[in-house]
Amino acid sequence: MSPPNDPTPAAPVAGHDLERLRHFYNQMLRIRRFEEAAARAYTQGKISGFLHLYIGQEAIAVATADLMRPGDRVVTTYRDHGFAVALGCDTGACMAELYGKKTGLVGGNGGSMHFFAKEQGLWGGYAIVGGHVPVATGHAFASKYLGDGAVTLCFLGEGAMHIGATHEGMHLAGLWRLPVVFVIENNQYAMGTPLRRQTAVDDLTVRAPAYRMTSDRWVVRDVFETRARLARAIEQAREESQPSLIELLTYRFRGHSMSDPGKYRSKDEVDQWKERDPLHRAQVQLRDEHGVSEEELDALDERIGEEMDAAVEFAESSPLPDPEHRFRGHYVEDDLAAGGEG
Amino acid sequence: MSPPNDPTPAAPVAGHDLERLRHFYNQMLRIRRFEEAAARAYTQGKISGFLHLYIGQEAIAVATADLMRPGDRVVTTYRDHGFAVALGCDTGACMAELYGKKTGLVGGNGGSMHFFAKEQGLWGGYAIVGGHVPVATGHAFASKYLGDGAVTLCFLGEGAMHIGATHEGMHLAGLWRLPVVFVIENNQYAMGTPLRRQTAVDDLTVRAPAYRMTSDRWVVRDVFETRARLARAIEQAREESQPSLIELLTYRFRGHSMSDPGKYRSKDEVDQWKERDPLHRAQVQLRDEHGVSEEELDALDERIGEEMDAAVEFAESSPLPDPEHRFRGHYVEDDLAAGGEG
Amino acid sequence: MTVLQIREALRAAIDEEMARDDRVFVMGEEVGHYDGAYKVTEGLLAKYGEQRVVDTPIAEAGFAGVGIGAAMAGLRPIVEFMTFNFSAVAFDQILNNAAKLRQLSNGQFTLPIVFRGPNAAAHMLSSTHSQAFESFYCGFPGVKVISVATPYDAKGLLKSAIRDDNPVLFFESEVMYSVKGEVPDEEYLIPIGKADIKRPGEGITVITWGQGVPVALAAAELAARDGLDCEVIDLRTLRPLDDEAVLASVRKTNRAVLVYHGWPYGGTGAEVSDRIQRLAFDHLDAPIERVCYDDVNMPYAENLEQLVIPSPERALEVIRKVAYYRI
Amino acid sequence: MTVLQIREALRAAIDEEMARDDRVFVMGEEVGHYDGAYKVTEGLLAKYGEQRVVDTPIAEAGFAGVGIGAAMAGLRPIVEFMTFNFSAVAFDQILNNAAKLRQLSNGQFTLPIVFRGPNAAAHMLSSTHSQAFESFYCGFPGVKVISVATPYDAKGLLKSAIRDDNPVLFFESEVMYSVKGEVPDEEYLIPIGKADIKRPGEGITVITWGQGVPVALAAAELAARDGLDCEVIDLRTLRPLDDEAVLASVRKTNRAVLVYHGWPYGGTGAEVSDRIQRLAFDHLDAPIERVCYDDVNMPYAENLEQLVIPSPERALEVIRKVAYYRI
Ligand SMILES: Cc1ncc(C[n+]2csc(CCOP(=O)(O)OP(=O)(O)O)c2C)c(N)n1
Ligand SMILES: Cc1ncc(C[n+]2csc(CCOP(=O)(O)OP(=O)(O)O)c2C)c(N)n1
Ligand SMILES: [Mg+2]
Ligand SMILES: [Mg+2]
Repeated sequence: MSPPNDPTPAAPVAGHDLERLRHFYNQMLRIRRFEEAAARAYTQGKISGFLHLYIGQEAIAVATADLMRPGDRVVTTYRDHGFAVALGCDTGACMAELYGKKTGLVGGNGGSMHFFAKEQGLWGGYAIVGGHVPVATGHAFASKYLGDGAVTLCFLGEGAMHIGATHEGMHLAGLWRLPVVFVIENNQYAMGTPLRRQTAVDDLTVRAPAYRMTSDRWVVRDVFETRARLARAIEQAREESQPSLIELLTYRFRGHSMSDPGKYRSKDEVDQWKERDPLHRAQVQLRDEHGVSEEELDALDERIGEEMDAAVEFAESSPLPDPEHRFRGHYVEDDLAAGGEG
Repeated sequence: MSPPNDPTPAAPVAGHDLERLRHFYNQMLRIRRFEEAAARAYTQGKISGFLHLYIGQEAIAVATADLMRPGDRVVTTYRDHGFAVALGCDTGACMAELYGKKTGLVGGNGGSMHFFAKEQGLWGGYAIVGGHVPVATGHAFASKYLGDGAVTLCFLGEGAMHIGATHEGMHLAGLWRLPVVFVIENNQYAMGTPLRRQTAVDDLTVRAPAYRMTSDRWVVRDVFETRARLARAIEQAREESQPSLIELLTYRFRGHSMSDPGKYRSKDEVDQWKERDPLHRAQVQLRDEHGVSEEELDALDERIGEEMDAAVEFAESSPLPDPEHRFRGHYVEDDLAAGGEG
Repeated sequence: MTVLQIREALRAAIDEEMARDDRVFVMGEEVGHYDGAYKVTEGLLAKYGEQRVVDTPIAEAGFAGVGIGAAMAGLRPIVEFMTFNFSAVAFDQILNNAAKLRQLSNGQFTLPIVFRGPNAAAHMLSSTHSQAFESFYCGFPGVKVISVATPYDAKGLLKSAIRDDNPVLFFESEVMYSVKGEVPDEEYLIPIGKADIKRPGEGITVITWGQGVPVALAAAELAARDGLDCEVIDLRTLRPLDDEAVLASVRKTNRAVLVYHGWPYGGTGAEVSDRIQRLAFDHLDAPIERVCYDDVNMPYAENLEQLVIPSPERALEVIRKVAYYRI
Repeated sequence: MTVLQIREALRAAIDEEMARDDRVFVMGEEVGHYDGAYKVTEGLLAKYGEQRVVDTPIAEAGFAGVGIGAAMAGLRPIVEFMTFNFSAVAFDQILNNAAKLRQLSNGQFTLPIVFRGPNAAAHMLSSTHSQAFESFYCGFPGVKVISVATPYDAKGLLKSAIRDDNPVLFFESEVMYSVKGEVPDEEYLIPIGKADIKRPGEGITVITWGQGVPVALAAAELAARDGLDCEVIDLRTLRPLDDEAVLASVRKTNRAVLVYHGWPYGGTGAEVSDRIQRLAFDHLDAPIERVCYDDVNMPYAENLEQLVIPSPERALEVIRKVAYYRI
């Protein structure tokens, strides 16, 4: 599937200042380098299980993180590393989780698909397709109930649009006008299935009116544009408790997970999408519009490389979870009895 | 909820000949009298369990039955007596099923909510809201696979539009272009919940485009009009394998089930809808447009009354199921071993 | 003491806990404007308003998930399934979210949520509406499971369930909502995880819960006429099981029968039986027997349904068989 | 004889049955163009085309229901769950439609449908993707349940399942798809409902199925070094259970241990244990013990997962305990 025509042209967006751009670029690159390091570890057999990479979609997490206020929440799928890094989770803890270590983000209980970092606003990566949508609606329900002014952002793949839980969760959010934004990361494929074999329509926001939601839809090419348009939806959720359905046209450059060679896509198609890589675009802007030097860019990349090396080093040298840990976490009182170690 | 404005005016429909009208009237009246008899038996404690009456909605089943060709199927909810009677099931067997007798339509296994009469095209009454929608899609899938030219008609309450199975079943039908017609019998309430507290929208056919279905929507006032508009959807399913979503605005004059006093509706509202009762309209037409006499109408009603008395008598005098019957029907081989008695 | 129906006892528990804690709310189909399909929540909408008594569309997976998400965010939802049969469409939410999210997040979230509603056969509702769901849910690490049979237990355990910080599945019975019994006027809680001896005895242990309780007690009456002295233990909490209460009785009587509503294959009944043979093997003088549903889909016809459902007479027969068993 | 992987044996069974009967078709996520998430259906799309190898969107309740409806209308669907974990969202379709519609319609419809896919833990997939679902489905009257552990059984039983006129749940294992074994070149069927003695022995009965089989066999090897002679029975069909095979062995050995993948509370394991104590009470010289998962949600970390999953060593310990038990 080639990149669709953008429903609205990607206009240059205001507020494009250098500091901002540098920050976004840095964050996108950190996600990419984190995942490249994870992929290497996986290939070396140091990580097992599933590993779904976010490479190509980083701008979404970075734009989102920039918009979040304290108390706001992100709920997402198993493709969750990008949000964790963007939201400020320690990359060492993230990597240690992939290694199934005691020092991991969730102590080795969840692995790649289940990053949770409540303090950072990451309310979880979920692995049953669509199953998190009603949960996110529930967070928004609580916000409205408590009047805490928080917004919940629920991310899902386009493949999740065809399952019941998604329908029910979105419908309840629309019926009750809850402060939530549903963001479809339409990366064109659900595993090996292209959009046209998944769904009867091209434009997934066609469902929004059935849920009394507003909608928006664009190609994710530019992190600023993505930030600006997401901001409108978030504001609408926060100020008017009006939920919305956003479809982001994007692409994952890697296979569905590490075990997927991605044979169902042509090199051409992948290359076409790579030309719109928001990370690449940000790099070009830094260089061409802001005169940032190659050296500076290299230095940045190197710094990030060091961070990721350190993350890997931390993960590798961390201890395994305590054998007794497998019995913990199920019931509140068990953890209390075990000294609150979680 | 007062009767909504008809999206299109109910024009007099051609083919309104006396024989037809008489037949439709007869069938609608048979359903009503059947259910009134059932309700009496329930009140007398002779029938137990759930009993959901179709009174007020009869025109839908009657128009449908008139359109079905051999091989076509109706799949519906627990509110299924109307279809059974309209499709030609023996009212004695239907009544005996309500009594839980051996001679019942399904041998006393299912009761009111589970009328099945494959020969007559009734592929079942289902009691888990929305659970039958994918099954109906499956029937249509088989028709397309086998090329048998049959159409499946799937009826559901408007309350079933908000549950996952309905979404999944409809979506697959649209994606695969299966020969099925989904008919929402929007009787304004799901149990005690009026439409406005069930859903974010007024018009449920707003979902059709998301499933690549065509749609239609009208107030069921006239059995001819209903027949004519349903015919278009059925033909489209049969000829073009194009599914559609139909919303029929209708009303149940009784409570949700026998145990529901229906206190959530005003007498006024019920009366307003009763003025549009298609059965009443047909009677008026017979009398005023075709000069059918009061006596003839009374005689017809009396004949039907006798049929229903006989049905009750049959049900009451029928034997209970054989105790061993509870072990039958689960596995094909058990029934074969038991001599194919089912 | 006041005499209340189970329905009223449940309502009182909800009402008291809602009054006590603003974060407690009720959600489900027809719980508000209709006052509850079985009137458990009658009057609560009028008292607490639409924010705290939330009518939902028919979307069990959706509103179960909303409850879970709300619990993670600090509320204390009581989610009513009109009957537990309809929880079948919310199975994934209970299995994969309610039961797992605390452990999966390594303790970052607590999920103080109660799922409640009537369970098992009522009267002529046929197979899809007559199922005993505790057998499935008891298997899930991460939840607690309760089943009540008296107004006293209903109130005391529902209050404990609402205050519990873990997900609790709370099973009631449609045909028992009108059963009456004494309930203290002052506040009380019944601890989760404790069985109750509903009838002390020395001869044979009869283990039961939920709708099985009146059947077991009636069977024990019949057995008493035969000179058989049954000890009837109402498990009340099915997860975690009160092994000690069961084993103490079996060590004394050396014989055990289970009486309950539910299918025979697996589930809670088989688990209790297995624990007894495993943990009291040397004390057993007879095989453990179970009196439950026939292994069939519940038929609608009244005569067949009565045969499928355990009766005091059928239970008595099995009690006698076990009591008189000689190796 | 040809040496095949389990994956290939399953594929051969599907292929042969599709060639034999036009009404047989395959449906599921990624079964066609992707050749199957675990390559069981590799090559079938190329051979049979899109009509008979149907890729679905992610909608398990939807396509399970479509399969059920298609079966009622004369087709013979093989519905693949990418893993049985995802059947949780189709629970209602299996419980209330597949298992009930024949009986509910009083025999008007037959439902020749197979639901198949990998089950239980694989390797570090964490809790939502490591669950053993047979325990739930075995409880449903109206279905048959099969679990296979060798290429021979996989092919012979899958062919029988496809030809069976009842709904069959067919459990495989992701980590065993590559296990190799001999499969006859000529056509054969294995009857549903028959256990298989995977290792004859006299000392103690070890009952197992699915992923438990290699663990049980390895444990039996270890036990043999200790002079303990295990008879390892692979149940293969879990519903209906082959009571006679189990009882015959226990009557001989007087001791039984179960080894399987799955949670301890209830389910198939507890059922088998209960049947043994009930039907072979007088023959038992020791309590029946079960070696299965710890009663926890499966952790991701490899060391923890290995502790939760039954190992030959853990099984050996329990086998010794039971073998040396003296009243
Ligand atoms: C209910 C369910 N069915 C199937 C799966 C297996 N599965 C995991 S991810 C995936 C594809 C999801 O695609 P999409 O929603 O587009 O998200 P993406 O992976 O492209 O980000 C599938 C089929 C699952 N996890 N849950
Ligand atoms: C999944 C599920 N949830 C709840 C119920 C209980 N229930 C039965 S009928 C009904 C109302 C259905 O309303 P609607 O779909 O509008 O159909 P109507 O009864 O009005 O014909 C409810 C809530 C059920 N049968 N299944
Ligand atoms: Mg995708
Ligand atoms: Mg309705």
